[in-house]
Amino acid sequence: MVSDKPRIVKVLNVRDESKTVRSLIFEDDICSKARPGQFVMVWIPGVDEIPMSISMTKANGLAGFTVRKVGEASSALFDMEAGSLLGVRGPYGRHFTPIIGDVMIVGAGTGLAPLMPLSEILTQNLSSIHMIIGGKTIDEFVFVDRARAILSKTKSEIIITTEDGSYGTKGLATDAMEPILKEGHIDKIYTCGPELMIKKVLEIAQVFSVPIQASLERIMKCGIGICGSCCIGRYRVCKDGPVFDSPKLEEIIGELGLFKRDHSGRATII
Amino acid sequence: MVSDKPRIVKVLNVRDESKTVRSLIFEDDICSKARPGQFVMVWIPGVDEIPMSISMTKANGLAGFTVRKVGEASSALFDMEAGSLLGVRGPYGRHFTPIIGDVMIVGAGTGLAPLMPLSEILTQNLSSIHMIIGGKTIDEFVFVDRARAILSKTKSEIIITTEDGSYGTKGLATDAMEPILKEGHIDKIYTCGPELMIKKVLEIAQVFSVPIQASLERIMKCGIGICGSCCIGRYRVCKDGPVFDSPKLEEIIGELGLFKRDHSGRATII
Amino acid sequence: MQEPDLSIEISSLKMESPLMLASGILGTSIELLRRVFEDGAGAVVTKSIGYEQRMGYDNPTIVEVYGGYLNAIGLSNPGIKEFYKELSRSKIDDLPLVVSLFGAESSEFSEMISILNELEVKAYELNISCPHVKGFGVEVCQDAKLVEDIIEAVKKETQKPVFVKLSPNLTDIVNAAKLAEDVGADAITVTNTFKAMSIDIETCRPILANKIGGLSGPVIKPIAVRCVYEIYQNVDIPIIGCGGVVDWQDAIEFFLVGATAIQIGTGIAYKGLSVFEKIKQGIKDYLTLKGKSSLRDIVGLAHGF
Amino acid sequence: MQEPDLSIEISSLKMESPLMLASGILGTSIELLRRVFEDGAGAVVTKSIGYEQRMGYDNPTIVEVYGGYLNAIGLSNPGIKEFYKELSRSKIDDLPLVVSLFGAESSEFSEMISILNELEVKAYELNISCPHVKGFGVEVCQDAKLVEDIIEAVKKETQKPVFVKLSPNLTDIVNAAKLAEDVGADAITVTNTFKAMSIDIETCRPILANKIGGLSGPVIKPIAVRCVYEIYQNVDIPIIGCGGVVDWQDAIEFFLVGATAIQIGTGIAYKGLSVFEKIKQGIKDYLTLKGKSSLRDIVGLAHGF
Ligand SMILES: Cc1cc2nc3c(=O)[nH]c(=O)nc-3n(C[C@H](O)[C@H](O)[C@H](O)COP(=O)(O)OP(=O)(O)OC[C@H]3O[C@@H](n4cnc5c(N)ncnc54)[C@H](O)[C@@H]3O)c2cc1C
Ligand SMILES: Cc1cc2nc3c(=O)[nH]c(=O)nc-3n(C[C@H](O)[C@H](O)[C@H](O)COP(=O)(O)OP(=O)(O)OC[C@H]3O[C@@H](n4cnc5c(N)ncnc54)[C@H](O)[C@@H]3O)c2cc1C
Ligand SMILES: Cc1cc2nc3c(=O)[nH]c(=O)nc-3n(C[C@H](O)[C@H](O)[C@H](O)COP(=O)(O)O)c2cc1C
Ligand SMILES: Cc1cc2nc3c(=O)[nH]c(=O)nc-3n(C[C@H](O)[C@H](O)[C@H](O)COP(=O)(O)O)c2cc1C
Ligand code: FES
Ligand code: FES
Repeated sequence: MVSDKPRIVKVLNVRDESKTVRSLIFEDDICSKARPGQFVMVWIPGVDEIPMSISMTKANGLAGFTVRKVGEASSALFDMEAGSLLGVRGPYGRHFTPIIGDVMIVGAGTGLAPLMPLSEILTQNLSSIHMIIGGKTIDEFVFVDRARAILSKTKSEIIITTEDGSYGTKGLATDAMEPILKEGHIDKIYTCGPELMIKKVLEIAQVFSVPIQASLERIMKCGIGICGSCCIGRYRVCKDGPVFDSPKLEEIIGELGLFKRDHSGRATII
Repeated sequence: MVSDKPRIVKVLNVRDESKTVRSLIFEDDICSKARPGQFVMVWIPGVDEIPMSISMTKANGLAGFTVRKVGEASSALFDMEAGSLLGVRGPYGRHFTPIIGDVMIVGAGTGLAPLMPLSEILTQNLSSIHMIIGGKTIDEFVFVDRARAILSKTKSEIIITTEDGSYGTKGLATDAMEPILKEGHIDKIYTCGPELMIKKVLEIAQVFSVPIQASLERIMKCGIGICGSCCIGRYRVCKDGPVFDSPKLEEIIGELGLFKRDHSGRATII
Repeated sequence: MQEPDLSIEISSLKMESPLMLASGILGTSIELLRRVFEDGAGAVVTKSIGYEQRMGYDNPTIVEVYGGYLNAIGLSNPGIKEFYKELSRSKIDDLPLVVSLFGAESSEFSEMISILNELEVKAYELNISCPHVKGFGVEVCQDAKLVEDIIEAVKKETQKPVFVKLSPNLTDIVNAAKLAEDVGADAITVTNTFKAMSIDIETCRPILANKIGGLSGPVIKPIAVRCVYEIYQNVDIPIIGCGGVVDWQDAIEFFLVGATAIQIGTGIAYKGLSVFEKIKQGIKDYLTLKGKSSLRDIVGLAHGF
Repeated sequence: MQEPDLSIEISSLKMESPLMLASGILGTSIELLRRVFEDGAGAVVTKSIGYEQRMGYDNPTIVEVYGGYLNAIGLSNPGIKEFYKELSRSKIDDLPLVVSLFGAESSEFSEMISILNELEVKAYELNISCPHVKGFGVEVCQDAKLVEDIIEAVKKETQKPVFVKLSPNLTDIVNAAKLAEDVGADAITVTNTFKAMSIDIETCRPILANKIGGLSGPVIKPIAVRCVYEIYQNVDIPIIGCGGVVDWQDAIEFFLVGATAIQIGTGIAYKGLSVFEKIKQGIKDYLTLKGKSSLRDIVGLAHGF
C-alpha cells in the first residue's frame, strides 16, 4: 500500500496553458498510474497542501497537474520553476469510468484537467466524443489544442462557447448540450467545472435520461476519508468522490451548487 | 517476517520419553519448518517462558519439543496434557548444517532433542552416522529407539555409554570418540548436552582436526539478540548460536563449561 | 446457539454495538454521522465543538507515519451556534449521538450545553485532551481544579451522560480518571492522541503546518490498552477505550483490560467504513468460540491474572 | 569530495560516529559491548546498573507488538560491585564506554560512581526513567527535588560527562530537561520506553509476566522526535535522541530536530548488528547529496521553519 506521507518530487517542466494557468510535470511512478479523475494532495512546503487533479500521465513515470492561480497556494504552485520541490500524496479518490460508445464531455477552465486524460482513454477505446468547452471569454481557455489533438483520433467534435461570444458560440456550455442530446445517441456524459455548471449538466442529463459522471470539489484536509472536511451530503468528496455518478449526484442535489463548507466546517453559500 | 509475539498453540499429543522426559507435539506451520538446532521460546501462561529445542518436525505442520522435568517451568510443561495451551515464538537461532559424509554425533539427555531431526536429514543425505549417546545410568536414556530407526536407513552405528555401566559400555560418551576418530574417516562432529561434555568433545575434535558444531545453552530472555542475557564471550547464544562452529567455540573456550550468567547477568561457576 | 449479545449501556446511553465513531473523524455533518451509524457504529461522536468558530490549522494537517497517522487539524469547528443549526437540520432522536465539546473554561462548556440541551443529543464527551492546541487540550487535563470545575459545571447543566476524554500525554492518567469520577463523570474515554512529529528529510522541515500533531492508529494501541488497564483498577465508572483499533483482535484486547465500549478513528483510514461491521462480526465469532453469550462476560477478564 | 565528517563530541566524550548503543541492549558483558563498538557504534552504553543485584522479572520479558517491542526486563543487573569486576576483566581505555546507572536515591548514585571512578569509564548515563520498575523509574523522573539531588550528587563525585535519560511518560518533558541542565547535566538522552501492554486474546491474559512493560521501536519514533524538538528549543546542552531508529532516514530526522547523537536499541532486533554500519553509510550518503561536509551542519535544521 502506498503511504499517505508526501513523496518529495522535483518539478521537471512547467508549461503555460494560459496567462493564469500552468501545468507542472514531475516524475512519480505512482502518480503516473493514476486513473482519470483522481487527484493528489500537493504539498507546497511552507505554504499549504491542496488537492489537484492529475491532468497528465505518461508511461515513462511522469505525471502532471494543472493549476489556476487563485489564492496563496495555487499562486505558489503557479510560480514554481523546473527544479522546485513539491510533496505529493495519492492519487486518491474514485475515477471516471470510461465507456466504449458515444459520449459527451462538458468542461470549463481547469475543470478540463481530469477530462484530458479521460479523453485520451476514451479515444483509445474508439469512443466518439462530443466535447463542449465553455468559458466567459476567449482569454481563459486551456487545453483546446490538446483536446483537438486527442479528439482527432476518432469521429469527435469540439464545441467552444463563451458568454461574451469572443470565441466559438455565444452562450453557456450547457446551452450546447441539448441539440446533441436530442439526436439520442449519447451514452454517457462526463463533466467537471464550476458547480453550477455541473448542476445544470445533471438537470439536462436527467431530462434525456443519460447517465453522468461529475467531478466535484470541496475543502480537503486529509484526502483519505477520515476528517470529514470535504463532506457533501452523506459523502466524502475525497473518498466517495471526487467523481460521482448520477444516483449519488441526485442524492446531494440539495447541496450541489448551493452551499459548501469552509475550513471550519461551517456551511456557506456558494 | 514472523512476529516475535507468542502464537498460541494447542498441545495435541504428549509422549513419555522416560520417567522425567516428555515430548509435546503441537500444530504450528512455522515451527514445522524449523531447521535442526533451532529453538522456540515456549510460553507457559502464568508460569514462565523458556527456550526449547525443536525435537521433531513433520511435513503436515506438526512440531514438537522434548522437555526434562527440572524446575518450575519445565515441570509445568512436563505436566501438560493434550489440549493444554502454550505460546511459542520462533524458531530462532542458527541451526546445525548437515553435510554429506561420515559424521559423528555425541549427545546426552535432552541434548539429543535437536540431534534427532539433524540425524533424519543426515540419513536422508545418505550420510553415515556414528552416534554416541551417553548417560549416568540406564534410566535416563531417551530417543534410543528413535535413533535406531533413523540410523537404520544408512550404514550407521549407535554406541551407548553409561558411567555406571548399567547400559552399553561403561564410561563417558567422549571416551567412545577416540577409537572412531582414529580411523580417520569422520568429516564432522555434532554435539549437544552438558557443557563439560561439549568442551571435552571440542578438545578431542581439535586433536583430530575434525570440525564440530555444538549447541549451547544460556539464560534466555528475549531470544532475538537484543537483551544480552544469553551472552557467552562476544556472542549471543540465541542469535549467534545456539549452534556454534569450532572457530567460535575456540574463541569462547575460556567460558565454556566454566561459567555462565544467572538471571541478573552475574557470572557464576557452572 | 444464539448470537452473542453485543449491546451495552453507558449510563442512559444504550448502544446496539460497543463500537463508537471517535471524535474528529467524519463528525462534521449530521448526514455523515448518520451514515457511520448506518454502517454499524453503536454510537457516533461529533467533531469537538467549541464556543467560537475556528478555522483550524493550515494544511498539511495530516501525515502518515509508520503504523499510524499524525494530525493537527487544530480543533476546526463552526462554533456552537452554527453547530446547533447543523444538528437541527434533521431529526436526530433515533441517532445515538454524542456531542464532543472543548473549551478553555467551565463557563464555555455550560453555555454550549445550554444551547444544545433542547436537542436529542444522547450524551456529551468533554475533550480536555487535544494534544496540539494550546489552552484547550493537555493544559486543561493537567489542571485538576479546572477539570473539576468543568465537569461540575457540565453536570449541573445536563442530566445526560458525560464522558471525559483523557490525554495520554499525562504522567498520571489514573489520577486524572479518578478525579473525573469523583466529580461526577459517567464514563472515561481513553485515549486521545500523543504529541508527536514527522520531519521530511528532503526539505528538512516538519511536515505538518503546525509542526506538532497528535499520533493515532495502531502504534498507540499498546499504550492505550495499558491506560485502560490501569484506570479499570482504580475507577468504577465505565471506560471507553480508544486508540489504534483496526481489527476485532484489537477490540478484544480493550474489552479484556476493562473497556465497556470502544471508539474507532484512524481504523477508518485503513479499513474504510466497513471497519465497524467487520469488527462486530469478529467479536461475535470470538464470543461464540469462547462460549460467551454476552460481551459483558469478557470485560476486564485480563485482570484475573 | 571528501567523506563527510560524522565525528561528534559530547562534553569530553569523543565519538567517531554519532550512533550509540542504547542502554539495556546487549550491555551485559564487556565483550558484547566491545563487539558492538567494533560493529560500528560510536559509543556503547551498558545495561543500567543498580547498587544491589536484581534478577529482574520472570519471563516473558519481551513481546513484539505492531511496529515495536514491549519489554519488562525489570532492571536485572549483577549489582555495582559485580559489575565493577566485569569492567575490570579487560582493558577498556580505548572503548567509548558509557555506564548507565539507576537508583532510588542520590546516595546510591554517588556510591556507585565512587566504585567505578578509577576505571576508564568515559561517561555516565543516569536512567531515571525506566517505565516499569516501581521506585526507580518514572517516579524518580517526576520528583524534581530528587532529580536535582541525584544529578548534583553525581556531578560532585565525577568529572566525567553525565547524561540524564528522561522518560516520555511525563506530561512535561521539557521542564525535566531544563531542570537537568540547570543542575549540571552534560547531555539529555530522550527517550526511554513508554508504559504499555499487550494482551493475549486466546488466554485473556497480559503476555509479559510483569503485565506492563516499556514500548520501544519504530512506533515511538514520532513521539521521541517531538521530545527532542521541544527540548532543543529549551536547553543548550547536547541532546541524544533515542527511540525507534532503524534506518538512516530515522536518524536524519533526529539530527534535524536537534539531536547531536543517537542511540539505537530495538533497531538491532530488526536489522541485526549491521544496523550501525548501514545507518552510518546512509548518513554519509545523505550529507554528500546535500553538500554538507559535517554532520554538525544539519543538527537542528528543522527549527529554521
Ligand atoms: C478534487 C479536487 C481537484 C482539484 N483540482 C484542481 C486542479 O486540477 N487545478 C486547480 O487549479 N485547482 C484544483 N482544485 C482546487 C484547488 O485545490 C484549490 O482550491 C485552488 O487551487 C485554490 O486554492 P488556493 O489555496 O490557492 O486559494 P485560496 O484563495 O486560498 O482559496 C480559494 C478557495 O479554494 C478552496 N480551497 C482552499 N484550500 C483548499 C483545500 N485544501 N481543499 C480544497 N479546496 C480548497 C476554497 O474553496 C477556498 O475558498 C481541486 C480541488 C479539488 C477538491
Ligand atoms: C537454546 C536452548 C535450548 C534448550 N532446549 C531444551 C530442550 O530441548 N529440552 C529441555 O528440557 N531443556 C532445554 N533447554 C533448557 C530449558 O530452557 C530450561 O533451562 C530447563 O528446562 C530448566 O528450566 P526450569 O525453569 O524448569 O528450571 P529452573 O529450576 O527454574 O532453572 C534451572 C536452570 O535452567 C536454566 N534456565 C531457567 N530459565 C531459563 C531461560 N529462560 N533460558 C535459559 N535457561 C534457563 C537456568 O540455568 C536455571 O538455573 C534449552 C535451553 C536453551 C538455551
Ligand atoms: C483527523 C483526526 C481528528 C481528530 N479530532 C479530534 C477531535 O476533534 N476531538 C477529539 O476529542 N479527538 C480527536 N481526535 C482523536 C480521536 O478521537 C482518537 O482519540 C484518536 O485518534 C485515537 O484513536 P484512533 O487510533 O482510533 O484514531 C482526532 C483524531 C484524528 C485522526
Ligand atoms: C530489552 C530492552 C531493555 C532495556 N533496558 C534498559 C535499561 O536497562 N536502561 C535504560 O535506560 N533503558 C533501557 N531500555 C530502553 C532503551 O535504552 C531505549 O531507550 C528504548 O528502547 C528506545 O529506543 P529504541 O526504540 O531504539 O529501542 C531497554 C530497552 C529494551 C528494548
Ligand atoms: S478530506 Fe478528509 S474526509 Fe475528505
Ligand atoms: S536472549 Fe536476549 S540476547 Fe539472547
